This record gives sequence, C-alpha cells and structure tokens, in this order.
Amino acid sequence: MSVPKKLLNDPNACAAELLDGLILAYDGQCEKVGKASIVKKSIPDGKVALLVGGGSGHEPIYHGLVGTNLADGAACGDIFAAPSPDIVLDATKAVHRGNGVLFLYGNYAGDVMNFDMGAELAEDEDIEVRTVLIWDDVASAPPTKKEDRRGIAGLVPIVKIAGAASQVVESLDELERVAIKVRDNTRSVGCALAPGSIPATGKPTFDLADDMVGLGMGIHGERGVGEIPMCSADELTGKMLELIFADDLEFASGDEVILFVNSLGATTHMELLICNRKAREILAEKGIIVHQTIVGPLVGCQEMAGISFSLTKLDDELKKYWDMPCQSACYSKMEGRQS
Amino acid sequence: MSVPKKLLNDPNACAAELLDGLILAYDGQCEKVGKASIVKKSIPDGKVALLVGGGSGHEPIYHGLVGTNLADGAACGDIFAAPSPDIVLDATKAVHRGNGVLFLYGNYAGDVMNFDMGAELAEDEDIEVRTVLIWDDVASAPPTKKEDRRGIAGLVPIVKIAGAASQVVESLDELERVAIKVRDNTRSVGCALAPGSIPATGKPTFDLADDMVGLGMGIHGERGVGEIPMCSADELTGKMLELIFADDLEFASGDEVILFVNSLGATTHMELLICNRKAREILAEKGIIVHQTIVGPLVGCQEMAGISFSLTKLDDELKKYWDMPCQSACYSKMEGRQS
Amino acid sequence: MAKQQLSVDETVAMLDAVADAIIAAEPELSEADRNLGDGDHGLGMKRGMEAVKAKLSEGGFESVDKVFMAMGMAMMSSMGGASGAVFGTLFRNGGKALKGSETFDAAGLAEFLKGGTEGVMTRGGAKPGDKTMVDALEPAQKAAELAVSLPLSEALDTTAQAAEAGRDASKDLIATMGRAKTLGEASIGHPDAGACSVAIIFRTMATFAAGN
Amino acid sequence: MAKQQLSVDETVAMLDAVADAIIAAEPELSEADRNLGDGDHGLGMKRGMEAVKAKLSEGGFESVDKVFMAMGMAMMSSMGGASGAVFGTLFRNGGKALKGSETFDAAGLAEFLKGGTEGVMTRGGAKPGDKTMVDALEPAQKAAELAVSLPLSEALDTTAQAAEAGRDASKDLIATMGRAKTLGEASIGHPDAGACSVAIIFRTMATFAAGN
Ligand SMILES: Nc1ncnc2c1ncn2[C@@H]1O[C@H](COP(=O)(O)OP(=O)(O)O)[C@@H](O)[C@H]1O
Ligand SMILES: Nc1ncnc2c1ncn2[C@@H]1O[C@H](COP(=O)(O)OP(=O)(O)O)[C@@H](O)[C@H]1O
Ligand SMILES: [Mg+2]
Ligand SMILES: [Mg+2]
Ligand SMILES: [Mg+2]
Ligand SMILES: [Mg+2]
Repeated sequence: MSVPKKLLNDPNACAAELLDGLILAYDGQCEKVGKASIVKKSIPDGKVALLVGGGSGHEPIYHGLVGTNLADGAACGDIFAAPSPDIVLDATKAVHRGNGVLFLYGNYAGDVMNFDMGAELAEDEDIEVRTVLIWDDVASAPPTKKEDRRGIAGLVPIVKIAGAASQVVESLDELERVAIKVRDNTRSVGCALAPGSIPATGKPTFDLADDMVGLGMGIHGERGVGEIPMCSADELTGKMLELIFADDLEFASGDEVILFVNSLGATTHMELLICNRKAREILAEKGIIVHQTIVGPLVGCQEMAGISFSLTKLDDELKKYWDMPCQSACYSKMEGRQS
Repeated sequence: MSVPKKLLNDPNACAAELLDGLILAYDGQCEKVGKASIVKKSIPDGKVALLVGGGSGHEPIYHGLVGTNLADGAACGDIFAAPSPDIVLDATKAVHRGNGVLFLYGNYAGDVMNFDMGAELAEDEDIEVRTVLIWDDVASAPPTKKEDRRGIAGLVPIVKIAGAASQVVESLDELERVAIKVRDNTRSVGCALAPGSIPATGKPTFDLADDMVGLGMGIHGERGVGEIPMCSADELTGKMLELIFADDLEFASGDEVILFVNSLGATTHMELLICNRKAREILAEKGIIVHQTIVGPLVGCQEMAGISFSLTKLDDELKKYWDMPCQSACYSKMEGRQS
Repeated sequence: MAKQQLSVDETVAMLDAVADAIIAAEPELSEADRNLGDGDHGLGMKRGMEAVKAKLSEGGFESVDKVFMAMGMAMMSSMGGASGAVFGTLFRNGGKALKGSETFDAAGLAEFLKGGTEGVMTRGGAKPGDKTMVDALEPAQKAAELAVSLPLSEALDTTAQAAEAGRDASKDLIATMGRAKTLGEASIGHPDAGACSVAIIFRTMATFAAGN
Repeated sequence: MAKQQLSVDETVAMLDAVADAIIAAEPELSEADRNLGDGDHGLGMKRGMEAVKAKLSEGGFESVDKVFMAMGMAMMSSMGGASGAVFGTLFRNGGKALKGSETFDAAGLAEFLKGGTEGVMTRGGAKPGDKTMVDALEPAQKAAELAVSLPLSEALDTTAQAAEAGRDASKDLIATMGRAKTLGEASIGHPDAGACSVAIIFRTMATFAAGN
C-alpha cells in the first residue's frame, strides 16, 4: 500500500497550519484565540454561547461550523485527537458573554475527558458550562445504550439548529433543551469503502478487503455492525437506511426531516447524488417529507472513501431554527427552505 | 493499478442517475426538463435567462449552480461529454422568458460545437441567444490566445456574479457585458497529484508518476505547462500563483479579489486550508485584499487529487453582484461579505 | 460478392456493421483518447452506435440519404461531446448531400464525403494538420473524389486506405484543436482518437461492400 | 548501580529516559492503536513526550511531586486525545500524591500509582477489564503496593512486570471503553495501545533504577 500523495508542509504540523488557513478563509469574521481555538469576532453581550470542537483531520467540521447563526467558537485538537483542556478553556473564555456556554460535540472518550476538564477549569473561573453530547451513530451501540454511541455526521444539522437557537434563546437552559431535542431527533449511519490515512505517517487507519464494505463505521474507521460484500449504490443505501429505521426513533408518514448525505472524503459528489436518488425513493415510499437536503463532503476522515446518511426529524420549533439563514466556512444557506 | 471502488449502480447510467439525485436534492426548487436538463421552477416573466452546462462527472458543478441568484438552468451531458444540441435546446426553451438567454460555459471544443448547434436550433424558434465562453485557465494557452484557453474552476465566481446580475439587468446585452467583464477579470491555474477515473471503465484519465505533480492541468487531466517533482504545499502554492501573476491581468496592491481554492476530488479540505494559508501570505505581500474566500471541492474530476486557485478581480459593480445572497446545491451564501 | 452499389436495405446493413465494429473497438478508441484527451472517445462512440443500431432497426427508410441522416441524428443526440457533434455532422451533412438517392454507389460516396467533410470543418473549425478526425476524413474525401468511376467496393477500399494513412500520419502531428491542443509537442507519437474511428468506419464499409 | 531511591535530579533523568523510550516506540504504539482505534496513539504520546523533555530540561524543580506534575501538565496540554487526558491525569494526580517529597522511593512509587490510578479511573470511568491502559495500570498499582519495602529498583521491576502482564492479558479482553468499544468480539487478539505505553513507562523506570 503506497502512501497517499498529499499537499503538506510539515506532516506533524498539519493541524496548526490548517487552522491558520481556516481563520484566513473566514476573511476577518473569526480569529484565533490561544493555542488552537477559533472564535467569532462579534458575539453580542449576554448571548448564550455555543462551543463546538474536536480533533482535526475531519475538515471542514467542526471548526468550519463557526459563523453566523452557527457556533460561536470551536476548540480544535490535533489530527484525530481531542483538544486539550487548556484549548477548551481558552475557547470557553473567548465565547463567554456572561450567560453561560453550551458545549456541543461528539461522544468520544478523548473528547469527553478533555472537554470535561476544560469545563472544570472554566467553572473555576465562574463560567457556567453545560454539555450536550452528540451520539447519532445508530450502528455503534443499541438504542438502550445511547451514551455509548459515537457522534458522526449528524453533527451538521444538530449544530446548524442549535446555532440558530443560540441567537434566539435567553438562557443556557433553553439552549440545552433545544440541543438535546435536535440531538435526540437525529440518527446517522456510515460506511467505508476504503480507509483514510494519518497525515503524519501516511498509514491507512484500517484495513479493508477490496471486495468488502464496512457497514456502520465511525468517522475514523471504527468498525460498526460489520463488513458486507461490496454491492451497488442502491443496495447499500437500502441497507444503511434500514439500520436507521430499525432504531428507536420513529420516522412516520408525514414526518418532515433534514436529509444529509455526506462523503467521508474520496467518495465523489456524483456517488452521493446517485445514493440520494435511492434514499429519496425509500423515504417517499414511507411518506417521509424532506424539508431540505444537504449533500456534500462535510464530515470527513481524510481521503477515506465512504458515505453516511443522517436524518433529523423536525417539529415546528426545530424547523423554525432550521429555516434561519446561516453562513460559515462549512455550511451556508439563505433564509427559508431553499436549496 | 486497481479500479477505484465506487458506489454505482449501472456504470453506464451514472450521468442520468446523478441528475435524478440532484433534482431531488433541490427539494422542489428545480425540475428536470427533457432528457437531461435541470431548470428552476420559478423564473419570472421577462427575466434575462442564464444557462450553464457541460459534461457530467465534475459534480457539484455545473448542474449544482442552478438556484437563487445563480443560473436559471443547466444542460447536462454524459460523463465528461458536452450535452447534445437537443439537450441544450430543451434547456434553452425552458429558461426563456421572452428576453433572451445567455449561454455561459467552459471553452471546450465539444461544448462549443454542441451549444452552438443548440443555439442555432433555438434561434430557429425565435429565441435570442448570446454566448460567453469561460476561459480562465492561464496554463492552457498564452494570453494572446485567450480563445484557446479552457474553462476550469473560475466558473464558480463567474457564474455566481453573472447569476446575481441576471436578476437585476434589463437586457441580454447588459448580462453579456457583465459576464464578459467577470470572465475577463478571472484567472485560474490547476495541478494534479493523481488522476481521476472514468466511472464506466474505472481507467485513470492519465498517468502520472508517484513523485511528480502535473502543473497547469485541466479538469479532465489535460496537461498544462508540464510536470514538476512533487514538492511541499507552500512551494506548489507559490508556483501556481506565480503562473497567475505572470499573466496579462494585473493584480495590484489594493485590488479586491475573490479567492477560490478548489479541490479536484480526493485532495482533502485539510490540504486546501494548508494551501490557503500560503496563498494568503503571498496575496498579503502583494497588498491584494481578499473580499471573500471560497474553499472546497466544487469543480471536480472524479477522485482526481489536485487543487486549483482562482482569482476574480472585483470592481464596484462586480462586488455588488458578489455580495448578493445565493443558494444552490453547490454554493450558497448570505447577503454581504460574510464567510 | 463485391458490390457495385448498395440498395437502401444494404446501406442499412452496412451501417449496422459499422456500428458493430465501433462498439467492438470501444477499448482501443478510449485508450487512444486517454493518451491525448479524457479517455472517453470509445465510450461516446459506443453510446452513439447503440442508438444508431436501435434507429436502423426501426426501418422504413425511403432513400439512402435518410439512412445516413438518421444515423447522424442518432449519434448527435445520444453522444454529446466533441465526437457527437463532429461525427453526427459527418453523417447528417453527408447524408443531406445524397438527397433522394435510392442507391449508394462510388459517386454517392464522394458526395457523402464532400458534404460531410465540409460540414465537419465548418462546425468545428479544424483544418487538416490540426490533429483531429479531419486528418483521416479529408484524405478519405480526396480519395473518394478520385474513385467516382470505380465499383463501390473498390472506391471504399481506396477511401479506407486513405483514412488509415491519415490516421497513421496523425501520430506525427502537434494538436491544435480539441482537448489535446494544450499538450503541444507532447501530443506527438499518438494517433488522434477520432481519426481512429474514421478509419474503422470506412474500413468496415469497404469490407461490407467487398462481400467478405 | 541499582537505586534505593532517586533524588529530584535523578527523577528528572528517569522521566527523560521514559520520554525517550516512548518516542522510540512511536511506530509500534501507533500500530497497536491501528488495530483497535485510529492509529495515532504513538503520535500523540510522542508529541507529549517531546513537550515533556522540553519541560524537564527547564529544570528548577523543588521536589519530586513537581517533576511528575510538570510531566503530567506537559502531556495534558500538548497531546489532547484520550491519552492526553488519561496519561496527563496519571502523572498529575500521581505527582500530587507525592506532595513535597524530596526523593522518589518504593513507598513513593506506590503512592504515585495509587493517586494516579484513582485519578485515571475517576476521569475516564474505565474499570479493569474494559481493555484500556487501566488493565496495565491497575496491576502495576497492586504490585507497587506489595513492594513498598523493597529497594526502588526491585519495586519498579515487579511493577513493570505486572504492567507487562496486564498489557499481555489485555489481548484477550473485549473492549468496552474508548474507540475500540464498538468492535465487540473483534477487539480480541490485540493488546490495548495505552496498556503498551504503560508497560514501556514502568519498564524504562525499572531499567533506569537498576542502573543499566
Ligand atoms: N474541432 C474539432 N473538429 C473536428 N474534430 C474534433 C474537433 N475537436 C475534437 N475533435 C475530435 O473529437 C475527438 C474526441 O472525441 P471525444 O473523446 O468523444 O470527445 P471529448 O473531447 O468531448 O471527450 C478527437 O479525437 C478529435 O478527432
Ligand atoms: N476512558 C478511558 N480510560 C482510560 N484509558 C482510556 C480511556 N479511553 C481510552 N483510553 C486509552 O487511550 C488509548 C488511546 O489513546 P490515543 O490513541 O492517543 O487517543 P484517541 O483515542 O483519542 O485517538 C487507548 O488505547 C486506551 O488505553
Ligand atoms: Mg486519535
Ligand atoms: Mg469527453
Ligand atoms: Mg474524449
Ligand atoms: Mg488513537
């Protein structure tokens, strides 16, 4: 297996360099704070702050979700490594406007430990912190053990909606309530066709036979429900959505959803659209109404080939927040339901 | 060389299936017309229409650029093949609202011949058509032979601005004038680290040694100024921008630009950001002001690894059109300069 | 049995054989395009020829011009790409030049190629020497012009020979048209993909007319 | 010469040797994590240990607890990830338990491991058997507790042996914590990456104290 050809300078400095590049891509809307945090420049006093974050190497998330009606800041770790507690603390202090900070991030041991330590440090400085963990991956644990599930691409609609809510709500309690609601209304499942690699070593993050697909894989290549023989786009789409529909959250006829078809990296936009075609057929059969579709490579694992599907069930409140416009380096939309 | 693993159904039906998937991703805003055209549902009477298009396989462009304040429709060809004249005609008739249609697409022999035939057919039906060819790739011909240059990623800012203008102008003449201006103010250059492949055969579109980079390559892998030894992100960024600055369009201190850092496919968002870091350093040294940055994989060539840089020089008129919000399956933004 | 001329039905059969030959050559045509273009020439031609076969099998053609024109329309609308335009134009404009003919003979071949070649050159702007299919087409047209009084089978054989020589000569040209034009000197050494198709088209016609 | 106890400077030298050993083991630690996690454990530990070496070289430590705590802080803030948290906590909380000690001996080792192991288990919630570094750490802690009256070099040797045995035994466990937990039965057959680091840490300490 040859090492993938990448445009890098120092392979050990990727996380720092990409963060610099990201801040510049924000064209003055965001700034770097401390060692590795990115924070919006204009956060109104008294605003309930929303902080996201996690390891780097999954670009454009999480750090690309800081922006207008999205997150106020992100704490950024090294490649595939949770941010350290001091990075979390720096980010927390920088976004805090006197009304508390909600931490919203993926449920990984490393992230939980580091963000928790960051929260403890922040509380020492009299900043109120609340945490909502994202655990949308249905393949990673049974529905009875949600706290064991990891967070994958569902973070995009979750952060989008929580970010809009954070502009409107008046208390940390309220924001926490909305974030929990949209988290609990979101389910995802992913698959892998080929591994990504670690920039510093060029080594693939896992091995997978040429004729197999990893079903239910995490965004680092963590295994899920197992490997199945390589199959057609339609077949795989069917199998993946079945995993979501077999879960505890009911998607009934007439329900409105956000559908997110994500590429993990090397899977082309063409393939996402081919899978979307089948996904929509399946959703239509069930009478599920897609309020808006997101298609694109937003939650990645380097050049890993694979896709994920995420469904977020909307109610009137969540739809109102969805329909607000937003703008970031990662996901932008105009007012309303346009696409 | 093993065939890349892709999520397909019938490898010969990719273009048709992805178009279906794209229409569905528009959630009711667009519809399919004729064999392979995508058209906005609500185009006001009397609007000067903007039609884009080209071969498929480069997703999300061109067909993803149909939308609010963007193109009114796209004529979509098979994979890497220009749309046939009847597809162009169908699309032209569907977007026409009595005030003429501007064709805006990349300068490739196949596209020019087919769109020209489509235009002749449309003129037979009394539809006035004007054509502006996109030829932003500085590496493909000297500045004295612009008509020989091909169109690459610069199409994104060009279509964005022409699309906004098409909402405002009152005549086809006016739209043509703005489209020519933004085309003439846009320069791009691309490179390839590894080839993409043709979905129907799995064959790579070109061969490139592991330790070489193709500099100045087109979006199908057409060669440009030549191959250079693989080098660091910073070095390559410098070499690429030099090609743009050596061209005939002056970028002077104080000039405002749109900077677009594009991935051709497999190149990760991380790498784009690392390259953006260096690009901004170089632009800052020259005193060039970036009004807004676009970073992402918008103009692709299947899973080809490589990047391109595009610079569009703004004046007050182009900036006004840039600042308008837009929404499509490919590129969206809120009002103003936000990012 | 070598043919002096073809009836409408025989013309249909000949063009059906042409379609089969191009479909069979898909891999080598795509490979030729991989060297200089984007590697899809064979795929486009195959797509076109499948549409052509379907169209030809519908039958009901009154005269040979209608057969050629139907073939050109089928190619143009199913293929897209540069070759959909140029090969579609070749058959459409070539067919137009045969207006009303009930047989296809050496004189008809020369008319077909005159109309077709003019059409292609007007549509795409390529001249001989630009390293396109014109470099096989134009010698074929010249050869057919000199062969008007030969039996069709012989006229087609000299036409095919000229097309093949043109294809081979295209190896040494520097491309100035189509995708390959940005390659400059690097385009030397490979024949043009479209020229390969032209050679196959006329060689298949010649073989058909020779009755082999 | 085998050591009964270490001065502050010797403790610094020992931990510097630990850092070198972990840095040298980067490839095998990353590979261990590739089997069960995301393949970066060695890289994270190496990043941490480079920060540790820089911190230790600054000197000016008044007591051994400060050395261990500085090491923990350096790891925690430079590494991030699960291992930044757990190994940072191990050294920080372990160091805290040695408050004011001017030497590091077998009793200190036991205190260090008690404080550190408790800290790690509280922070991460992992228990023995979950297939994490705790499966090497907890046996090490038990061994050190029984070795309080031995010379440091011998206490470290039995501690390292216990850590190594724990690492080896982790092969047969089903992961229920960290990234590997979603693997279920498939996690059997590979040792935990963090447990490999724990074994290296105590083996290097033992070798240092043995004076070899
Ligand atoms: N302007 C032109 N005039 C005549 N033939 C052309 C022209 N441009 C391209 N061609 C022919 O088209 C062939 C390429 O066809 P194909 O690969 O199917 O189309 P595309 O370039 O759109 O991928 C070339 O080999 C050449 O013979
Ligand atoms: N909850 C936990 N408690 C103790 N150790 C843990 C826990 N979670 C993970 N670990 C340890 O961390 C190691 C992985 O570290 P590393 O690869 O550096 O971090 P990451 O999982 O963030 O990539 C595992 O091998 C395991 O020993
Ligand atoms: Mg990691
Ligand atoms: Mg093509
Ligand atoms: Mg081609
Ligand atoms: Mg790891």
